[in-house]
Amino acid sequence: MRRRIAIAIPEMVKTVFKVAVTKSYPFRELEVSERFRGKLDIDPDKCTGCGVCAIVCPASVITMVELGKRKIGDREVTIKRPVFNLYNCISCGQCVDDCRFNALRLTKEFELAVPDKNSLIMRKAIELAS
Amino acid sequence: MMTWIFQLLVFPGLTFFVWIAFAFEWLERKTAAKIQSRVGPLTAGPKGLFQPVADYFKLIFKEEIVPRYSDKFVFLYGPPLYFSVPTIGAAFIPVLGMTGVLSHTYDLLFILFILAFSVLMASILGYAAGGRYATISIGRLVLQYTSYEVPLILSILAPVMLSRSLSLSKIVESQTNLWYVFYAPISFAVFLIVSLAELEKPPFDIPSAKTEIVAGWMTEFSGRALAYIKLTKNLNYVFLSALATTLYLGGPLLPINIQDDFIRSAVNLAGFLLKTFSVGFLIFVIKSALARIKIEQATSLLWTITTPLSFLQLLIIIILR
Amino acid sequence: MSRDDSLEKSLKETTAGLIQYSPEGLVPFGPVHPALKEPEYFKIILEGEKIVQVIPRIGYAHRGIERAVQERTWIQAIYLVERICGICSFSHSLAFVQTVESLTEYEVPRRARYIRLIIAELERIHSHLLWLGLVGYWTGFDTLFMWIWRDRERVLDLIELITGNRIHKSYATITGVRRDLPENIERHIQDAMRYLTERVNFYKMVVNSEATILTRTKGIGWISPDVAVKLCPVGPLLRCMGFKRDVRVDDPYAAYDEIVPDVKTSTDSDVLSLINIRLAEVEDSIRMILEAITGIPTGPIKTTIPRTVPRGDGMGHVEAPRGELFYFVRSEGGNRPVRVKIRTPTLANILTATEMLKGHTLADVPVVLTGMDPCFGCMDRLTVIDLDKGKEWQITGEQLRKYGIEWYKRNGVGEK
Amino acid sequence: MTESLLSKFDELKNIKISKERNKIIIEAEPDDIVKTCRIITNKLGIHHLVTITGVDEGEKICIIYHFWSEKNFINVLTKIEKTSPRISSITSIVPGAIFYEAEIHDMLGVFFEGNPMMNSHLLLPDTYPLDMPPPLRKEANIEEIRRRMNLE
Repeated sequence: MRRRIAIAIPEMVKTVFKVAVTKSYPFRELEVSERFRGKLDIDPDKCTGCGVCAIVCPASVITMVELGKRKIGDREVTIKRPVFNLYNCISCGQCVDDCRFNALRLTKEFELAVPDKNSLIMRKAIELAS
Repeated sequence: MMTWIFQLLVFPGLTFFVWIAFAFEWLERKTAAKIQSRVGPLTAGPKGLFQPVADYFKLIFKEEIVPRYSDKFVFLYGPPLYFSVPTIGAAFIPVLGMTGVLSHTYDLLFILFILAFSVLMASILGYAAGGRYATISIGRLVLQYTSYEVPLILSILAPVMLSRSLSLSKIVESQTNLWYVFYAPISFAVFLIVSLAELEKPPFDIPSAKTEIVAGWMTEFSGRALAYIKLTKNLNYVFLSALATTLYLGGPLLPINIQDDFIRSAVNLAGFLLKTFSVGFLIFVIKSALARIKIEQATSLLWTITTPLSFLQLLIIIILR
Repeated sequence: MSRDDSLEKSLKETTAGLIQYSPEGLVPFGPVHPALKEPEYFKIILEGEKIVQVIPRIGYAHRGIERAVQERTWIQAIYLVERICGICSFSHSLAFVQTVESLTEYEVPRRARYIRLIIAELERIHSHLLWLGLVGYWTGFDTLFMWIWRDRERVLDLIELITGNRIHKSYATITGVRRDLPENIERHIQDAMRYLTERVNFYKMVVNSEATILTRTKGIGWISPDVAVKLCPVGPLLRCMGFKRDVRVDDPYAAYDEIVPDVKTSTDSDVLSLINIRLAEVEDSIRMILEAITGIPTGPIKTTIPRTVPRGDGMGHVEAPRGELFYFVRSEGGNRPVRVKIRTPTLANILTATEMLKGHTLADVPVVLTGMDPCFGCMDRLTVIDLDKGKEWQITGEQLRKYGIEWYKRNGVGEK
Repeated sequence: MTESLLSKFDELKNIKISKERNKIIIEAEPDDIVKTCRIITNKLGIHHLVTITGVDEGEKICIIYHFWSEKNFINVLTKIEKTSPRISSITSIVPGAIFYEAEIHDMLGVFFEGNPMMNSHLLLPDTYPLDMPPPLRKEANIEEIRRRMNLE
């Protein structure tokens, strides 16, 4: 191809009249796609406390907390519920895949920067159960 | 006397040019943003107009780190001195009428001295700060200066020959009928190219090429000193655009005949701003469309292309006169 | 001196020079430097502007992933290895998953193989465009940089649409992929690819005719193929020397046996040929994605995901955007790997890049050194720091301030 | 395939060759490693060393040289004693191996005779305690290393 100088100028002029791609994000809401993997959410009604999510989690976000014991028939069963330390969560969604009761889901929320990271500990399931 | 000090320090001297420098930076950032499909400064002032001012004051109040092995005296007091160089130069530029604040018969020589002195100041500052990046940067800066000085002087020589004078006022005066850009277009182009080199803008931003030597000779500066240096670079920008306006575009004069003194000054001011910003804008556009070249390529470009071109222009002028 | 002897001597100088240097004329290039996206340190020995020797010191982004993988189950390991690198995250998970699959005897469904190809090629487009934008940045052409990164957003949006995240895709799993393609993705892909084809043609025109870019890239970074091949480079760096090597063709994985890539080579072995090869690969990727999306078969996207893997040594490689990415996995039949060894393309290429730099000037460093598209995060993987799960680093602003004041007092910096 | 390959290695004793899918595994003695690699590069004409892997197997350290030719991985596998982990370097034959060997030196403490980078760290920080075992050895205790390096 021929060697020329300042070849990008016509395109520059064209770009000036186009709308800028920058989104004024904090002032206007940002759209994310339908499948976006954001903050984890649990439906406490559906959770049975089986503990599979705690086993599969690659980032050790989920710890099972014992809430007490209950008698079912003649067996004594420990009631457990998960606590989520969401500040460690990598949003991979493996717990969602493995949850047999569809109690978990990933929401579209992504604004997870907080001054106190303890506010990212999700205790929803315990609060409902106890 | 008071009027003279007012002119020197406030209008059309120091303060006026500092504000234009801020406006230039805003225009540069906004133009670059538009070209690159971005939005640029947005929140400080209308359309982000006060963003450069805010940045300047932010830098002023930041901590100043002095390297242990630097020459402390020059490191601390050099930047204000560097700042004074284009400020004094700007005082020679005619803004409101035919004459600048400090105009005299041979002021163009002094302006050439100012242009050389700003490079010298930069190298002194870089050596005072020390560091390997600065050392390499100054080597490049001086080499680049030696390459562009000859075409710079030759391109300035064209208006001098056309007006037969070394005074900026005379040069402006003799352009009332037709601007010298029409007599000497090649010289004007050479002057623009050389301005890019003097201002360390692409494709000649070799002494401060950030992906190679970080910030060149400015690497060690921070806080107040950096604020001064950045402002000075913007002032240089304004100074060279204003110089191009004065030498080739008829200075502040517009082809309108007005009798009233005050209105004429206002119109001249508007003309000066319009032309200076146009030249500045032209430089922004050129620099946005080019990549950086290497120092040996820059040297050979400046010596083998711009220098003969300026000679050619002078030859044409001599033949036609 | 015969040619072989001189070659031998040059190589000996390369290897010996890695530790012997004089401190005069040393220019530090990194660990924190505007030309490098990631922390890495290159000592550059100069004579004037000319480079005599380049000494890399790597390990600044060392995180201990190879050890950490050993303490995770096979499934958990996928999410860890894909975090080795942000840009080629799918290549990492794909290489790991394929290596494990070669040990298990499970068949990957055909639809899953097609989907893997689509994501891998989208990733290649995104990586190559990112690199090309950075070429603009390294040569001081900021406008080109911004334009290309703007266009790259289209690919990232597509990836987010399919996998749910822009960078860490978390998409591959053993024996398949985790999610099916969303509905009407075909239309989105075709729109984006049409736009990208147009843009890539424009960029091709710009880099091949803009004089200032040509002066910075044409003939820069030349290295004799005979010398270079002994240093075992991979990927576009090898292809720009005329070797037609591509894992996608040599050892087809995913659906590359059905949709065959067209491997482009060049004999110029300079930065310009690297640019052109990468742009041609982007065009080829666009073709392959369009072919795959129209001819995608129906069926399941994964079979059973095994919890344990039979005993054995597995080796697998994929063609990541930067070149051949190699995984070695040793299993002893348990639910976690015994040893995972990762060889990233950057570690293979870095020696060639330092060799390429010799004899050039300092101004060529950013373009040549990063011409191989380095990813230092990939290169330095292991650590001893990051394993502990219960413990977190926390430092408050007050502590940081205190530390800073003490540091300044101790070192006497800033006092007059 | 295996026989024709074996015939190329006739000058070496104690060599075992097996093939599984596209993996050819050559088991060689540690002393023969340079010779084996020379045969691979000179007689077989394979120049592309993919990488070198080191695995701690408890008593011994297993070092695997992965070569890639046309359609096959050619793996040269050798085992050395953990008590005296020394082996000759192949950088004279494959210069590209220098970083791979240095990496194993860092991570497993194997000394490659003839490699110029054996006196410095490649990946590990300079502050890594010298009396600690290298981090990928089985006996390396991560808590201990972290404590010693003041990373707590």
